[in-house]
Amino acid sequence: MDAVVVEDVYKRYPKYKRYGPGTALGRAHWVMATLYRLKGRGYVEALKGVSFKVSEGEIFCIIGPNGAGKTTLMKCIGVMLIPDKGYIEVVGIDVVKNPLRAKKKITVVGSGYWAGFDWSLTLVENLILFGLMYGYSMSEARSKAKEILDVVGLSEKANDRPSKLSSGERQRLSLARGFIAETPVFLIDEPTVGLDPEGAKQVRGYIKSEFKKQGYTLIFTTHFMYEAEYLADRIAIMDRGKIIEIGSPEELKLKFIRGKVIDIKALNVYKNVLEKLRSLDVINIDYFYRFGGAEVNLKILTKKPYEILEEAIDIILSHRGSLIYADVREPTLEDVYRIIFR
Amino acid sequence: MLSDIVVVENLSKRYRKEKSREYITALKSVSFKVKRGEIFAIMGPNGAGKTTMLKILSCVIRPDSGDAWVYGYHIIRDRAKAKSASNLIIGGSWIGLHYAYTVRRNLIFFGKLFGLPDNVIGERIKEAIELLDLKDIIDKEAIFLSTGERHRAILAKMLLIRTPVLFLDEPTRSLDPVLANKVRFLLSNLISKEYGITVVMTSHQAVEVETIADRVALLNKGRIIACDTPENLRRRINKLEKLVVRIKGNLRIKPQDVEAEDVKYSEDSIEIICRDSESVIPKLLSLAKANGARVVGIQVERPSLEDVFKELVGGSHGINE
Amino acid sequence: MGLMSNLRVAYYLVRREFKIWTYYRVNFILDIIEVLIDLVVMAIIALASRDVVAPKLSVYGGDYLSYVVLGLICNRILSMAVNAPYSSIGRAFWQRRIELFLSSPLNPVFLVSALSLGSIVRESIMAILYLVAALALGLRVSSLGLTSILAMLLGFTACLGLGLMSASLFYLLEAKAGSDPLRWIINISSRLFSGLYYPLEVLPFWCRYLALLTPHTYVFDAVRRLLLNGTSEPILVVHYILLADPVLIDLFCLLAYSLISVLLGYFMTKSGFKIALKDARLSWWS
Amino acid sequence: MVLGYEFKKGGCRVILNIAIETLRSRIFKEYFWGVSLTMSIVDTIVGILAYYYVALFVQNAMERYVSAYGVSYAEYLLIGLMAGVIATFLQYSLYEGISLGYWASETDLYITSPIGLKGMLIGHMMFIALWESVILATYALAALMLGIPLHLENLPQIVLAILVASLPMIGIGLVSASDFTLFNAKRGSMTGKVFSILQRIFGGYYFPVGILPQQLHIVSYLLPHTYFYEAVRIAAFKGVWITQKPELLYPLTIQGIILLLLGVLLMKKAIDKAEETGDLSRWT
Repeated sequence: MDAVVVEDVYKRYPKYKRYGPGTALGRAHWVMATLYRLKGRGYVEALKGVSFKVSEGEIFCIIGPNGAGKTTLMKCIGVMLIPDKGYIEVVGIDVVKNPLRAKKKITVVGSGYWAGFDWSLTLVENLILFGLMYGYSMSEARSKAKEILDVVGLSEKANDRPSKLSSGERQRLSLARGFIAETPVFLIDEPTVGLDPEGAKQVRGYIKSEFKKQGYTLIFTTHFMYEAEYLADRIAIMDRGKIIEIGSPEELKLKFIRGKVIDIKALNVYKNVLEKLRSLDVINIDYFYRFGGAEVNLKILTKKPYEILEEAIDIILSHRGSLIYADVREPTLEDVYRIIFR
Repeated sequence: MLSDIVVVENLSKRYRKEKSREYITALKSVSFKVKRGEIFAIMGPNGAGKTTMLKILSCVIRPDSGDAWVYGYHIIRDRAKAKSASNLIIGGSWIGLHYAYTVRRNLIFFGKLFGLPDNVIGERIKEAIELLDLKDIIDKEAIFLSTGERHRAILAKMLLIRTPVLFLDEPTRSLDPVLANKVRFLLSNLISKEYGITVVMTSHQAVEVETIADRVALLNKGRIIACDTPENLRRRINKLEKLVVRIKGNLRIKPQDVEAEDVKYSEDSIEIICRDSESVIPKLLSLAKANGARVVGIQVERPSLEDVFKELVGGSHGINE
Repeated sequence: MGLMSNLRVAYYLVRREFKIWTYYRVNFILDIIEVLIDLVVMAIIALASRDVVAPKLSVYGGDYLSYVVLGLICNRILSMAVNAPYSSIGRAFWQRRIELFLSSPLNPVFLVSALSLGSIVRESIMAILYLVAALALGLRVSSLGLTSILAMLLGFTACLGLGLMSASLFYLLEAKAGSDPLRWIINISSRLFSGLYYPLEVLPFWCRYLALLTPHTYVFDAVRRLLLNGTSEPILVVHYILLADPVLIDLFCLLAYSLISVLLGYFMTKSGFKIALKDARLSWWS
Repeated sequence: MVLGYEFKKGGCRVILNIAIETLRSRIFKEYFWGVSLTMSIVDTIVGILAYYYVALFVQNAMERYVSAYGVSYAEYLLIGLMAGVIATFLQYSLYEGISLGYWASETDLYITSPIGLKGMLIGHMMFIALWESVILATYALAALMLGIPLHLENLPQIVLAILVASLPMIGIGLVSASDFTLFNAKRGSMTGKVFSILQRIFGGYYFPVGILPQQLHIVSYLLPHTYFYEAVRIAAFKGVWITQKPELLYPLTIQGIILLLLGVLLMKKAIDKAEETGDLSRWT
């Protein structure tokens, strides 16, 4: 059974431009925006025909560069935005026709400053308010809120305001807000942005175990590729309003890379060496100088790792450089991503 | 010439809780030095005091006790000079953009804040547009930018204002991998190497720190528990590393030749167990060269830097509590 | 969503408003005093000129103090109903907590009303304080008519309809800062032309046509006539046209006004929300 | 490549540049939301009209209280309101300047730049001054339309009166600005509120002090605003130089010195606290 169905969704926004010098009435945005709309131009195409299905209990991840339309898509599924064209269904409910019923089945968790808190209520009050909105009674909401705060480890800050929290704690709070309503479908925008590795690990662990156990469906976006790889059953890669690839992490890797990555750390490597390395049969080379140029970190992506490594060692050594570290490793999803959006 | 660009001595800071008399300690007698031209990373769990450290160094708050010098200027006695020698960029937030201004206008404003002449501002903005790919957002008002675009606009400030010291608070937060990579590239190859600017940054990503940072300070509960290069930090924890080397030609290695613990041979490769692969590999290479053999493949299994940090943080945890 | 759970949310939002209001105690007290000052200033001027202007106010019982103070109390409630929806939507937007509500399964019309309920309750308390202060300053009411309460209620409904309309203009016209045109016009004409501070005779006669625009005019007229022992001399243009008891005409006008404005307000809010959702005009999340 | 300073000297020109840029950004922001500017001006005119008609309505009754000035009540009220605009500027612009920057999340940008904060304050105050002068011009225009004389022939006397009387106002301005960090009053200054309440009833702002009962006059005597409005009014209506009126001059200078000293003292404390706790910063 499909928890979320997205079929051929289109969405465009009117483009705001500099409207030239102002009038006595100021720039009067709405007038200009309406004019633009009437003229039928000046649109930004955010989604251009997106379709996919997410089955029940699946963890689905959307990745893509900034501005690819991830957030717009999430907002459309979360009924915070109505698509221009297309059909979205959540647990069998058409979100455009029955927005309120659909909203009861979805929890949307934003990230960062748009996380959707009431900034003048304390943590526990925020959660209670959210619980009430999903139809809990007061006492239910209260006990639930305390319980969830314990789970995310914020119980000693229960009576602080969200503005007093650090960014990581804020992220945990927005997750807590997500868990309180216990809806079958979750939409999370960047679940671990701004968290330290330990905190991120906790959140990831929690998502991995809890969501699978409860059978929740999760759609999330992220910029951390290892996170996508670790959590997601399937990944959709978006670019400029379209989904260009869907598949499990392994499938994606197989599809885009038949090669390996060589990590090299070397001393005394200068421009001419880099030029020579580039002329080899490689897909991509990233280099990062350290210690003011004394040392360089190289990441070489290639289909013939062993030949290239051999040649690279030769080149570096023959130019009076010295190699202190080298590792041939399997590509990660991040490498895949960088290949696609190079 | 001044060699220690940022000097921090015994800094302590605590905050008062709202509507109570209790205090929270943010920093406890922290000391470190940042050398000229370094990229210095401050790492640590959330709430360890990283941001407080940067706040003190950029003169936003004053420490309770202790001293700090930025580019030789004391942060309390020579505030204005210390400020004029440093440039602060706060990642992923609204702070620092005029919302009704276009990005270009915002950048001009940044320049004017530091008293740059107009022609310099213009040139550097052109450069920033090129390097950070700002072409599509440069004439948008800041309020219409999405999170990633806003972040890019703020990062342009680091290319615009080239003071001797650059403070960065999580520069690659909420950026997609391609852009994050570009930022790291700019930091290591342009800002640090070309411009010779000293960078002090906070970060959560061990990979990032390992690739670009020259030295790392590990902060936990307001104390520095380690401050060294990533390589040395890795050496501190005694975990064995495993190298699998493929060699063309004939080469017999004894463990003592390369300071390894153990060497095993299999069909087409040599397995070396050692404490520090980075000292083994050069020796291995010179050994191979001397014997006329060629190394064609090296694979290393070693703990990730993240594990190293965890070990170090966890270790001190045990000592303190 | 059941009615009960909706009410619980509304209750919680009101509680929130109060918590914020009283969070800084000194500010809270100063706020109240500041609000009362308007009344006190007008009362002092009225007291000083009470005897001289009495003949000009014969329609409303002749006491300027009672006249102006009663007007201010009514105005407090009415203008709150006009302003509260827009300003609460605006505050929720600018304080970036609008996402919280957008993502929740709440009916948009209920949402706007629930958000403004906090300020409505708060202003009602202020109105009661006004009444107490007014009685202390020398407000004398000749009769306690239930009809006057009816007039107030009708006026309140009409104003709330206007308020809903202006709140929907927040996102329909993207009038996000300052004020929206509708609320602005209502506020202007209620201050100038509705006879809040002075009887309409002071103004040129054509202003009385403008006075018909706002429900405030009818409420002030009806309440003052009912409570201050007024005569049934015609004042407003409608009184001249319809030739019946002025109070009755006022009530009738208010009824019609409130029916139209509440219906319009409901539909504008509901459909406006849909349009706002189409262009993401209310959301910060990007 | 080793860089010297990007920022050479803390010259006035840089501060001025920053201030102008801040002013520009404020204007852009006002502009950004379009119609609000026009609306505010119309609102001001409506306010004036409302006062004017009240004044017209109670004209005869107030005659005996304002007869000492030899003008009508409407004229008395309008000059008071215009003086009030100036008094408001002197009292609140500093606080507003801080609070505008704080709530727009701009302060961090300025704090971390060498001398930005001064520029920001000056820029915001310039904006408020610009805005208040627009309001003042609106008042003048409205007065001309309503046929109320502005007594421009006594302008030098008015200016001198305002200059002398602004001392205590600036003092109050400093005190209320220090509230921002000292009392954490981020949503409005308490000192400012107290004075605004007092001046509206006891300061002779809307009506002459004479209306009030005798026992309350003591408050009026203690309030600098009473002297401020009195000084402006007699300068405007009668062309009297304030130096000829020791009963106004001495209280104003004495109160001015006391309030200024207090203001500077509190402001120093406030700046100290802001530097220590980072109260002006929005960076968490």
